[in-house]
Amino acid sequence: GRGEDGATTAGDGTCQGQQTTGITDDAVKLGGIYPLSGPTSAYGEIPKGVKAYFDYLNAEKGGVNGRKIEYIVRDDGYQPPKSVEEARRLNEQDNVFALFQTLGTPTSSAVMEYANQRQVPQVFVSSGASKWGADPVKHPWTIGWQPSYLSEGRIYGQYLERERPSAKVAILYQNDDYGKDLRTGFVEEIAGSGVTVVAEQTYEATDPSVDPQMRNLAGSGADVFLNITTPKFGSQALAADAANTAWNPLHIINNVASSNTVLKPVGFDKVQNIVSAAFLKDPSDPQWADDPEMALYEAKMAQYAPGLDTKNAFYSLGWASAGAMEKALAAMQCPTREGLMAAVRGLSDVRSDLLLPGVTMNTGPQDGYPIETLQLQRFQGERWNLFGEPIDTRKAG
Amino acid sequence: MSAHAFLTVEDLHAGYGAGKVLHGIGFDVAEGEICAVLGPNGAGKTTLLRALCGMIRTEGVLRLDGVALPRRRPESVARMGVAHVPEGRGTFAPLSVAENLRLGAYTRRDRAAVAEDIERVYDYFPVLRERRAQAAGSLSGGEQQMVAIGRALMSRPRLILLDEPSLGLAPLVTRELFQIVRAVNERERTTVILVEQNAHLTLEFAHRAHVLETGRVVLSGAAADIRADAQVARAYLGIEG
Amino acid sequence: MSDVDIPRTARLAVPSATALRRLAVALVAVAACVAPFQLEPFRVFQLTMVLVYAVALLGLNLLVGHAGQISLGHGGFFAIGAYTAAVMLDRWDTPHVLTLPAAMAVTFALGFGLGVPALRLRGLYLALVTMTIAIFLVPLLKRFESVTGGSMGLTLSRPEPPSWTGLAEDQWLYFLALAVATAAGLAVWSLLRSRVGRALHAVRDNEIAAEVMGVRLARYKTLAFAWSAMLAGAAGAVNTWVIAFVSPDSFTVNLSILLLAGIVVGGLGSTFGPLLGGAFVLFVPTLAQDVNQAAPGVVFGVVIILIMYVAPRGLAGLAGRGGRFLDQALRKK
Amino acid sequence: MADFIQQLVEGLGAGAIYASLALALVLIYRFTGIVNFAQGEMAMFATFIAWQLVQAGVPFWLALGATLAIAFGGGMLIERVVIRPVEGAPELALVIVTLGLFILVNAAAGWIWSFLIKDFPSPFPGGALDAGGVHLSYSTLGVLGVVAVVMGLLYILFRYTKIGLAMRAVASNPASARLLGIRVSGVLALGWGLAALVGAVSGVLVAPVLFLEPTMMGGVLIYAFAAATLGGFDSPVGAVVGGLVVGIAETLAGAYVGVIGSDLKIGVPLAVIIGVLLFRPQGLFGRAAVERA
Amino acid sequence: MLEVSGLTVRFGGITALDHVGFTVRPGDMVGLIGPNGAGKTTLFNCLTRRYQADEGTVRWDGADLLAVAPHAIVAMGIARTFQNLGLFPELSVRDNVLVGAHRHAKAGFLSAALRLPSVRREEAALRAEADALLDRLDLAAVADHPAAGLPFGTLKRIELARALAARPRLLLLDEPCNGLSHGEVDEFAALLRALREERELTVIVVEHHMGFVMGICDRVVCLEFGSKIADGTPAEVQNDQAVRDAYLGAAA
Ligand SMILES: Nc1ncnc2c1ncn2[C@@H]1O[C@H](COP(=O)(O)OP(=O)(O)OP(=O)(O)O)[C@@H](O)[C@H]1O
Ligand SMILES: Nc1ncnc2c1ncn2[C@@H]1O[C@H](COP(=O)(O)OP(=O)(O)OP(=O)(O)O)[C@@H](O)[C@H]1O
Ligand SMILES: CC(C)C[C@H](N)C(=O)O
Ligand SMILES: [Mg+2]
Ligand SMILES: [Mg+2]
Repeated sequence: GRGEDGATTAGDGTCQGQQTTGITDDAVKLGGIYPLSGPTSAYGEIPKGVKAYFDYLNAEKGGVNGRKIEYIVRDDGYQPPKSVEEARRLNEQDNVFALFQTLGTPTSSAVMEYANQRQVPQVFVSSGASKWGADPVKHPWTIGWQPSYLSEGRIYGQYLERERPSAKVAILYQNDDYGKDLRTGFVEEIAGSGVTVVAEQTYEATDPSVDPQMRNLAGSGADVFLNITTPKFGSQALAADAANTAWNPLHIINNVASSNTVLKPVGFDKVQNIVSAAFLKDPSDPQWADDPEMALYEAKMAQYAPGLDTKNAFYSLGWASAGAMEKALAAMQCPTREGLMAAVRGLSDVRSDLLLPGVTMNTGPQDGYPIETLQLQRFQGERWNLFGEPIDTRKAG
Repeated sequence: MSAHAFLTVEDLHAGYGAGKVLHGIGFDVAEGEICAVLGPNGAGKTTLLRALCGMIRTEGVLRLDGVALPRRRPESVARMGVAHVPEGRGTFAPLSVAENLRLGAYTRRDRAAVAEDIERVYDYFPVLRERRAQAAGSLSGGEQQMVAIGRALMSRPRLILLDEPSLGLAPLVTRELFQIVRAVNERERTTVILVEQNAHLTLEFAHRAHVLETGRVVLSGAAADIRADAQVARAYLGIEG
Repeated sequence: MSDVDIPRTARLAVPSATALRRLAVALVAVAACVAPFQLEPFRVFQLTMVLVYAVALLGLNLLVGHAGQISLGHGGFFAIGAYTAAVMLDRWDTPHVLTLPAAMAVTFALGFGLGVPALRLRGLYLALVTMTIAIFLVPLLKRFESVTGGSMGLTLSRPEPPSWTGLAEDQWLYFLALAVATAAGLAVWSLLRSRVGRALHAVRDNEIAAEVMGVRLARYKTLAFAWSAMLAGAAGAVNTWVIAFVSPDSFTVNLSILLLAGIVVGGLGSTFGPLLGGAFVLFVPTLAQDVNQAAPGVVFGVVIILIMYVAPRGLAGLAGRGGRFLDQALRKK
Repeated sequence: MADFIQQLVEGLGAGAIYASLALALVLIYRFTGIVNFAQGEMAMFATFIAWQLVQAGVPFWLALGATLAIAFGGGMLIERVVIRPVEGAPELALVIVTLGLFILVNAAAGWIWSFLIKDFPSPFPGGALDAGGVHLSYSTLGVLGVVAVVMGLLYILFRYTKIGLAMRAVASNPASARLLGIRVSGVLALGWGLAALVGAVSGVLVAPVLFLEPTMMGGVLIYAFAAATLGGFDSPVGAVVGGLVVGIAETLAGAYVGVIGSDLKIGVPLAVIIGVLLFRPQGLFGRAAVERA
Repeated sequence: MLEVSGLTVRFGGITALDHVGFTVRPGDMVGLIGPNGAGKTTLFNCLTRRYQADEGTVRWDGADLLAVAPHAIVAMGIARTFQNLGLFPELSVRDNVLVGAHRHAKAGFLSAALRLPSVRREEAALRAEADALLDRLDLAAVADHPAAGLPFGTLKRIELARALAARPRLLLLDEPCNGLSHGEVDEFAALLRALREERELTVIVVEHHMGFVMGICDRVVCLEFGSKIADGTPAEVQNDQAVRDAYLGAAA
């Protein structure tokens, strides 16, 4: 009876019988879901970068393979039931070709069942949870993008095993999937080594401040502090560390909070020599001032999204992921949903703008994680300095 | 004739929401007069007082000392020197008796005189002096009525609207109350509009009286005349002899 | 106690308004049955969610609108209902229908347990304490990961339409929600038109007098709390069927606050308030982003404020006013 | 031992922050009889204004003064534009209006200033007092001091001034208050203005510690509610004591009670609140309602 | 039979009732008078367990009233009205009266929600009774009106109807004539007399309207400062010097 989505199935040749919803010869429609309202609306900045990129692409490059990209953004306020509703709206009302970027773990999880049941591509989920790539068989229609939190955690573990084999570590992490994944990656990595965790504290995203947690950690006598927080709490933790002159651990801050926009309010002089891992170029980092990709980003953002503060790493993240989406669309053999999934599952050493040098996207039928390379960096002066080689967690893991 | 009246009411209509209660009331009150408003339950006496002080929307002419009242909010009317002892008393329950009385003098600036007036209220109602620090809401019904009357007197009003002030007062106090009102009226030339069920006592005491029935004035006259006319008194007020 | 006499407009009950109302009810009932066959699946899904929220709001209305106690923690009961169903589905593969009574039983018991201390608290204090409890629930759900799935949540199955119905999944879910909502609505309606309802209203309007007339305050308040929690729990269970996913982030304190806003906007103490409130909860945020995507919150906030301007007694009050107006207009002819 | 005292000090620091906003909540409750959900967001917005002024080159203290004035005016304006049209509506309708205001102000701030965190200068010198291994930062001292002063001023306002008396009258029975010539709207506007001002003070105290961004006050508001509930919603002293108790309880619980751990530590102040309210339903310092048959 | 003895209630420094004792025989109509603040309402509040007595006993039909839970007082056959009205403003007049009959029904949450036949029967019976009562008290015209917004005198009558709906044996009336005009007071007195006959009521009535009290009561008790200063027939009390000094004034 009714209730099936209105997807038309067509296609010719080898693409016979595949879904062509939302795609024509000259247009392709994508939908993204983000919290534009509510307490997590900071992430609502990301789609502005995406949109600027697609606008640039449409206006100056004629889209992808002659197809202009129409990009629809919906708000779920970071509430999973709302995410499902918006996903359905995008698929059933707006007839999008694919869900490109659903933001957040719980929200994207809620959408995942629907997407796979209805065979809607849910590509480049904006979350580092490991579940997006964990089971390509059961969830063939969903794929993540950024390095998983687990592997990021592992990298910090490896770094310490190498550099400080007897480190005593204090960890602060957000009490949700993201914080736990990152912590788990770290803890699994150091298991059996001389590196030990001596203190752990969690915070809720709704807490006003992490100061109390920071003080409890300071009392632990740890010589390394692993800071697994989102930007606001990242700044708070950095400031608390700096203010405590009696405790001076090696401060490792996770990628999520490593943007210069997080460090600057704390004061660059107070965050010298902290360590992090990155896979993207940070627009607020002066080292990329002369980088052509960054210059293009700056110029086109100014043109297509005037008035925005391009230093905000959420914009460059959006920009970069949109670039990745362009590559995926371009690689499609069949202009169908199936074709898109085949393309995103067949990426081999694909680079897109603003990825760090040495970082590429790679996927395979059994590999659902496009980016798995990170590079360590240390903050010195007013910029991050990359050090060591880019680490491919696939091999290292 | 209304030119010299202190308060003029002409063709006054008022009600609550869709329901009209007053259907064209008209009368004048001279300065310094005690004017009684009588009438059966639900006749609209309370509504009339509410209309006078801006608590409800009205249509028609209302003039106090030459100034038009309609569309004024109760606080402005109060600031023109009108005090109201409302039906239900409107006690500030959590505030002390003394605070309730002080609030009565809210618009006054003369602190020393206010202090004196508070003492005078305590003299009128000695029980309030004993209870002055007690939360007014915990007083007995009659005591709260005394607070409401005292509070109204505290503003040294030019016009005082009394809505069944004797409600819940002991007979002795009721008598005293009428003495007090008369004293204030005589001493300060305060104009009084008095709504009362106790028609007997009221007519004895007021200068003029108006009888309301279902939102209309059905009888007006000098209080003494109405009282003297046994037939009228019986017909309208149920007063025997 | 309150001897203040603020003039208020008498809300007269016009007798033939009942006839009008019956007609309205009949129309709504017919529309409710026909809708899933006429609308697109997505719309059917939206209506299903409206019904889910309406059930929760029925409960909240019973407590706030009729018993005069404020809860800012009903999202918590909703969550517990949702999780009860989810855990049963996840661990024991319980048939969906059975999760509903279980969720109701659990939330009823919890509501009753909380209702006892809540008895001593009034208005604001009760509201804020219930809010804190709802806040506490989130880390609590994360803590017992082995049962609740922790912060990753649980992904579940939807109830499948029996083949004899010939219905699609969305339609089936809709009818399930409609059945629950109708049953809940009728139960509450009957409750309120009985001695129990009058007693609740009496407690709301004047506790002292109610007690003097023999109403056992403690019993009525606690049971009102428990029933109200139970309805929120029922809504939670149906929510789990429909969304097929639960996570602590689905039930933050915002949900509790949104529910309270929903019932106030819908119309406290009114029959159709919960339904209108449910529609508000579901549709207005969507509307807000359609108007201003840069800052949907600005629109949402303004809409809430405007509704309260126009209809301080809620949308149902507005509808009621409209109905009476219509009624009067009709009668003049 | 020193560690324990240090924990206490930290708890005091956190508590003082909660207390600062709780004072604004109490203020508006005393004036208008409602809880204002938007209180924290109004404070945040005011702090952004201060930040903007400082960015524009206005000297810090001048910017602060200007902000307080703007907050006061803004509060009155909010009363005038947003609240007055619903005056006389059921209490919950008003509360929901403040909720709408909360959502509106939060979104507007994000729209105007984005969600990137901003560094807000502290009005207090850096550094700390050191006594027997216990650190007491000047900033914590400063916050405590300001909170104490605001509390004192509010106490005097409520207790000893004519407007304080009028305000209590309005909150208790607005219709009667009008009959006495009290300009109820004026009193309410003043209440909103003052609450916005006290809120702005809170925002300025909070911002240097938590960093300025649109959701800065969200968490603080919850704790401020808890503080006011514990202390009694109508008492400034209660707000401060409540704030400090909540801050200390939470900090000590997070630090010393192993099973609880930092994820569940919010349960401790909650338990304290429920425990206290069961014995004193009106809060520690609140006044029980006068009720008689 | 009601026996009050040694009843004492204090509020802080105030002794609102000071060892008050008296008895009321079945069928009596007793007037309770006294200056404002003498403790009349407080006495009612003790009888209905609103206030906690500090000393003394109250026995009703042999049972110790002071040990009864507040909500159970009405089940002992005692109903009251309030001096300053204790109505439910948002409920219709009929519903106000039906709350008075609360104890004569059994429906609980579950049976009511399921609308069991027994509940429906019970409800129909209650309604019939309430409507009869409304008719009897001349309130049928306002039965569907919310209690808020009716004239004061009407509200007092609704309270009486509500109290009667409880089918009490002992009726406590706190200033029932408030807001009634002369003529209305007489009508009310007649009504009360009739009701007392019909329903075999024992009545204690607090009233400052002396014509009413002296006209209708079999006995009058007078309190002053919480103490009983007189107890006797209306004529005796009226001529009692202490009562005249404290309460009636010379002119009465
Ligand atoms: N707040 C109100 N809302 C609606 N109607 C009201 C309100 N107050 C009074 N009324 C109606 O107005 C009419 C007149 O009432 P009002 O109180 O003015 O009479 P009254 O003469 O003062 O009677 P009483 O002697 O009982 O005090 C009544 O029919 C009453 O129902
Ligand atoms: N809850 C209370 N707290 C403090 N004082 C109280 C309380 N209840 C009554 N009182 C005091 O006890 C005394 C007796 O009050 P009560 O109400 O019994 O008087 P009453 O005889 O009914 O007077 P009235 O004729 O004025 O109604 C009063 O002085 C009153 O102030
Ligand atoms: C129930 C209460 C509000 C009644 C009030 N105490 C009176 O005596 O009138
Ligand atoms: Mg009247
Ligand atoms: Mg009394």
